[in-house]
Amino acid sequence: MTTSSKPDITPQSASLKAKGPSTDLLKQWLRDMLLIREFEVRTMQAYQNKKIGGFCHVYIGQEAVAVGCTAALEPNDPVVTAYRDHGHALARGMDPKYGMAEMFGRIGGCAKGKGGSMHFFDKEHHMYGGHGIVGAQTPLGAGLAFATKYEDEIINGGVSNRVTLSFLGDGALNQGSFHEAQNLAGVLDLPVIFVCENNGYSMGTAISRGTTMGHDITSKAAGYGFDSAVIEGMDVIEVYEGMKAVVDKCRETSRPAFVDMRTYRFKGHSMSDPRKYRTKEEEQQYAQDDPIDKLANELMNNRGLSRDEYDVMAKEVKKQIREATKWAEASPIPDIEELYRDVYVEKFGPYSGTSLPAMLED
Amino acid sequence: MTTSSKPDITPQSASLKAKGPSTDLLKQWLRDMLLIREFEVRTMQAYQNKKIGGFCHVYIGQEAVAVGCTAALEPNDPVVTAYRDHGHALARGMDPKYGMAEMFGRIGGCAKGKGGSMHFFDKEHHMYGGHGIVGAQTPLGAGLAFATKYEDEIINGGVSNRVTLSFLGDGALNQGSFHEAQNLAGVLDLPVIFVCENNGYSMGTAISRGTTMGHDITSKAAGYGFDSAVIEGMDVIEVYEGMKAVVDKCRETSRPAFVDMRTYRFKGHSMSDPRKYRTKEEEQQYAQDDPIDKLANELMNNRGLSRDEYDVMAKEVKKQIREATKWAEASPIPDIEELYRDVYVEKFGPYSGTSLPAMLED
Amino acid sequence: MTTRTIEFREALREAMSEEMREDLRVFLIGEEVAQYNGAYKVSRGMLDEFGPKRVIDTPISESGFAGMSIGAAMMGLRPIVEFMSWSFSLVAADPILNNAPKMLYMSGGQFGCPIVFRGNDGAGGQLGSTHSWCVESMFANVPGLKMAIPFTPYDAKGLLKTAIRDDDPVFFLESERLLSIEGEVPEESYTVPFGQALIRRPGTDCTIVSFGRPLYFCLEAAKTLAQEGIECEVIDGRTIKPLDIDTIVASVRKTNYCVVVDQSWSFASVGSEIASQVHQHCFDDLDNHVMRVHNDDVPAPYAYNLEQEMLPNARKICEAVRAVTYNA
Amino acid sequence: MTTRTIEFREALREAMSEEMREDLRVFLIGEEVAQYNGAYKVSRGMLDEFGPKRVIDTPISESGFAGMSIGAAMMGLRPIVEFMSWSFSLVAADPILNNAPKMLYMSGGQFGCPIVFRGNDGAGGQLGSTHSWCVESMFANVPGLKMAIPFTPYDAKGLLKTAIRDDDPVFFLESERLLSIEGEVPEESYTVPFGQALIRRPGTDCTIVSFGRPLYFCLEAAKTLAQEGIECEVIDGRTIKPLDIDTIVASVRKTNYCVVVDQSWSFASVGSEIASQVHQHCFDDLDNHVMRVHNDDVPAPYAYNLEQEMLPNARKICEAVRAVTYNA
Ligand SMILES: Cc1ncc(C[n+]2csc(CCOP(=O)(O)OP(=O)(O)O)c2C)c(N)n1
Ligand SMILES: Cc1ncc(C[n+]2csc(CCOP(=O)(O)OP(=O)(O)O)c2C)c(N)n1
Ligand SMILES: [Mg+2]
Ligand SMILES: [Mg+2]
Repeated sequence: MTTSSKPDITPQSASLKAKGPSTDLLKQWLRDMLLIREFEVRTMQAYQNKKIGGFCHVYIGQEAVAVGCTAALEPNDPVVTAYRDHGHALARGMDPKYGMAEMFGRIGGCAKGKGGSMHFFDKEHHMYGGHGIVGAQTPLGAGLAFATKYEDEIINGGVSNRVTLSFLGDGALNQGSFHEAQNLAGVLDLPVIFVCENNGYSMGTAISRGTTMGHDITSKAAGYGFDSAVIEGMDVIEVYEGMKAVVDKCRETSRPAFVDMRTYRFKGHSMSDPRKYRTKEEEQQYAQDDPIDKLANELMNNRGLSRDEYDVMAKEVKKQIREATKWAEASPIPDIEELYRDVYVEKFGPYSGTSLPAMLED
Repeated sequence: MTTSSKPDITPQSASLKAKGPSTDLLKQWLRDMLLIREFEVRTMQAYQNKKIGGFCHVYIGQEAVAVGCTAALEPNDPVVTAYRDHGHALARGMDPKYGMAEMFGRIGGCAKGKGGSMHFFDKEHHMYGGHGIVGAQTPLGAGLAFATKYEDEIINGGVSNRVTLSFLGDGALNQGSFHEAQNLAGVLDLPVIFVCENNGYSMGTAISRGTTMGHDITSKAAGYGFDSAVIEGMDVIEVYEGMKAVVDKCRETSRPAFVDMRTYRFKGHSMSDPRKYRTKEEEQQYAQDDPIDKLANELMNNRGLSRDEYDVMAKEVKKQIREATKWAEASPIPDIEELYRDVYVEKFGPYSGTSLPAMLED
Repeated sequence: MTTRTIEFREALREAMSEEMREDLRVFLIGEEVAQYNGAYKVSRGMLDEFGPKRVIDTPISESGFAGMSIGAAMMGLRPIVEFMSWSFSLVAADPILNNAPKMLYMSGGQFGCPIVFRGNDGAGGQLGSTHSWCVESMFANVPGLKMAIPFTPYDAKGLLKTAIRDDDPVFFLESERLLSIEGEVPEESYTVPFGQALIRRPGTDCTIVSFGRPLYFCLEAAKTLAQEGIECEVIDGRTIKPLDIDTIVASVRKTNYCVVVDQSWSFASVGSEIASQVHQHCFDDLDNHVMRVHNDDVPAPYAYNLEQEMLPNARKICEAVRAVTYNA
Repeated sequence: MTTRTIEFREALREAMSEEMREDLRVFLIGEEVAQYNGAYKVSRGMLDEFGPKRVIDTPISESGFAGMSIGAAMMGLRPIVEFMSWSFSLVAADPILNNAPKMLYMSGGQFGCPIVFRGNDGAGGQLGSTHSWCVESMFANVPGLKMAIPFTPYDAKGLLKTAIRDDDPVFFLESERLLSIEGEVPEESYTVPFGQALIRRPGTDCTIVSFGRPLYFCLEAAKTLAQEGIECEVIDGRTIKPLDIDTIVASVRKTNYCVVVDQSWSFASVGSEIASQVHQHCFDDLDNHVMRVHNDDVPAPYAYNLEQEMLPNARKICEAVRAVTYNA
């Protein structure tokens, strides 16, 4: 966690660093990041081979964010994000086969092939989407936090104290819905953390061109009375530690917070982006920050991970994704009846009610 | 101008106070404020007598804001505001008869009776409305500023350097459109000043209940990189001096700014508001801050205005409004043909093109 | 059933309060619904009964609190979202049209949205063009939502209870012009099902179909026309989605004439939809094409005389019925 | 007239560039229109020619930049506002529906809005339900705006030039699916007037009316049907507002049958409007009721097979024409 002009939350760095995450945990994170990377590589391939249609935004370069953030959460803490959502779903625990099948437009997909790349949902893993409209997920995130609190206070009289992570891109900073979501979270004391995956660009627009105070976006959070933090998003340990502090405080106080998560997308905005708006040098610079390499190096240099172990891990991941892809390809396309299913819960007229994807029944 | 945690613009108080506005100017402002007050008193009466329909929001208590702000502007600087718009139109120079006729639903109204209380427009006086949707006028304000700058740079190659005032209520702080308007003004360097008429309430909601950082809303402006000022809005001299500094700087730099204009509405939100959300004590407290009394006292105590002079002025104003009201009553209701006029500029189908109100032809 | 006479707004309040007593998942949220007791006093007293965690005041952030409530609904809560006016729902068009009605579909059946959006709809109060929206025609185009427009206090309560219990998003359109009218409402709990139109006045010569407030104009017109010997059957559709086309068709098969009265603008409207469906189902029964009466195709003017003329008033309805049945 | 073959997107670009050369008040604004050369390369090269003060990149703030452009239009500028997709215009529903089309009215004739909103409209690219809006039915309900949907590069250019010169707000709906198609376009400057439908294929047996991309499906269907001996007259409405109902009526009076093909959902749609108007004007000419072919009444699914089935495709059009003309 680097410091900004006003970082309000600092991890107890000393003590945390002292024990820090265990080596096993770090290996798990490495594996999680490799899994996302491999998933995305295959996604790009499949897209090029026209097995995937529509818009497709891969997460390569940002893996540490989803993995580190997830690690800082309890399993039943809700998560919601934008359309660049593969990493979050996988980090949250979705089996990659459901994601791949979704993009292949198959009935086995996490949304039965109806959502596509931008709309990954996983109820079991408390992943509330995958949303295509920039910023629109942020009021939803406030609503998830509202609901957890309401459940505690009104329905269960319990204290589950769940914390919601609402991810957004830096481009979403300028949508009115995000402004409203933040103010609501503030006046209603909602336990939601808005994590801005600040990869420096919204499509071709560098943050400095589109966003006032782009060099210090936590200044915006101050206007809502939020605590905020700037976190180095290319280092999964920093993400975890920084987020852990923010999450813990949010859980304790039920106060919203904002995180400027500094990251970089290694590929284009979507599959059709020639990336003319940034320099090769900049890309090469960031390539040296590859979050996977960084953790692998840490593990190899300081935690005794052997090259062999790493290769085995990478191989396993490759195999898992290969099998997921096969599974996805074997999954049938949806019956035409699916067209009129899931429009309404109630059956009436041409509408045949609703049914869950296989993912939730396996 | 009181100071907030970060008031970025301060008037050259010393020198300004030294010369300060001339006595004649102050008298003119007093007259302007009295005119607005009297207009609103008659408006309330007419509303009670059912001569006015729909929603009606009076400006009593806030007169110093419109008058002081207008005084800080050039005559051709554009102004746009929300639905509590009578004061701005009158301060800008609209003959009250057109406003009254508008509310009476007469063809002589500033919008031919089609707009009503919430939608006062006056092209001649660069008053761009009167807008009913909370916050919606703020992107329009950015657009007016955009246009003045575009005209200078692209069309005329000139340097009119107009400054736009975009007024908003404190309730509009929480609308997404205002957020977007501010960010756009910032990234496009627009010469627009967002003047928040902070009367402490949006309908029955105290600012502290609805708005994060309600005690220091300039903290929000900081997130857009704006200069901001907190101005005492119950004192027309402070309004003028504070605004003059902000306007001059904006004109010079073409940079947007934000003003937290502290004011109070003496009456209810609209004509049907029992004002249960605030105490009698609070109202009485503010009643002592009456901007008209304050200026009248200053003029009488320090600038030689006699009681008689004041009474004559008040009488003149009363007469002017009485005549305006008469004129409005004498104005005919619109022809039914007006229904299909001004929908499109072009004539086609049932639509009969457009025509200007009499106000612009007199 | 014992009944008593209550106001439309009280009927709405009873529906909400009863459902909130029954089901802890139900809450009310919107601008001024709590401390102020509602801009139109629909929620008067509800804060006192349910407290500020279930009757929730919001800032003026329709997009924000609509979206927030949708998020809460995804988690299984059952929000009632009050728009002070549907005219202010345009700033929330994205969450209410892109999220609520599509969430179930996009998530492949995982996340439904049991949510009610309600508030005042329609012109007639001299509020000018930004504040006089009839959103039914625009929003009814969208699949995944249901839409109800109550006409009487009885229906206001019964339909709203159904809306709150419904597992799908419901757009509930009230009329500010009706809030103070009174009507008989049972003491006992009841609901009014969706998708069942009601014949408000039986007749043999011409079917008039409408929803909500314009039904008053229809009944007024029907009275006038009866004196001229034209007996109109006035049908209250009650829900626009689902639409009870069967009741309408059965009536038109009997009367052979049909006038649709719709308070929204004519182009691509509920009125054009019903006209089109009636033509489809009753092509051989109709003795003339379906006539439509709408708001005039202009923004709502402020001036009283212009606004009254703009509305689908009784005079226009009479003219339409006479014109359509001229060959009877 | 000398012509050359250019892409649809080039035709759009030529329209904008020519008008910007002619009239300094015209500028282009939107997300990625400048440095990125347009998300769909419609504005490629325009930044180079006109510079960043007239080809303006914005943040992702549709409500903000639409509203800002309306303010600029009130002052007499003539903005062209690009929505990357009309699907993203829902967040700007208030400025584009409450401000632009009503400003002239509310201000009593003082402030018009000479503005063009343009962008991609419609499903078909497997974008899922949030990104596949056909807004024509929802937005055409609103008076004060005009609406054009070009089908060929020729019309794309000619209609867009008309839109830019028009003194009223124009909603200009392009199809991403059409941007790469090529067509003949004159070298010389020309415009295509609003409110004039075009017969894309003459026929005697059934009138098919459509707009924009589905016309391809219509022409495909007409070919198939011709082999079965049914000669369809395919009409391209070109502008939805104003609607050239006369050309449609004249055709139906000749063919006695009518099918409307509309890529939006059916309920309260452009399709229902045209069906209703045709019934009104051609009641005695029609040998069957008007049939409508729409997107299926469901949110747009992602899966290819489902989406293709959802669209108003040629198979459905053929079925509709056969069904409606069964008694011919
Ligand atoms: C309201 C809206 N406007 C425009 C778009 C088109 N769009 C999709 S992604 C995107 C850029 C978003 O950038 P950012 O928020 O930084 O996320 P990133 O792609 O970097 O993850 C744009 C403009 C959209 N989906 N929604
Ligand atoms: C988008 C929108 N939501 C709600 C309303 C209803 N409404 C009108 S005025 C108002 C309160 C506004 O308060 P503020 O901005 O502080 O202005 P003031 O009345 O104090 O001048 C509300 C909620 C509206 N006009 N527009
Ligand atoms: Mg980004
Ligand atoms: Mg206020």
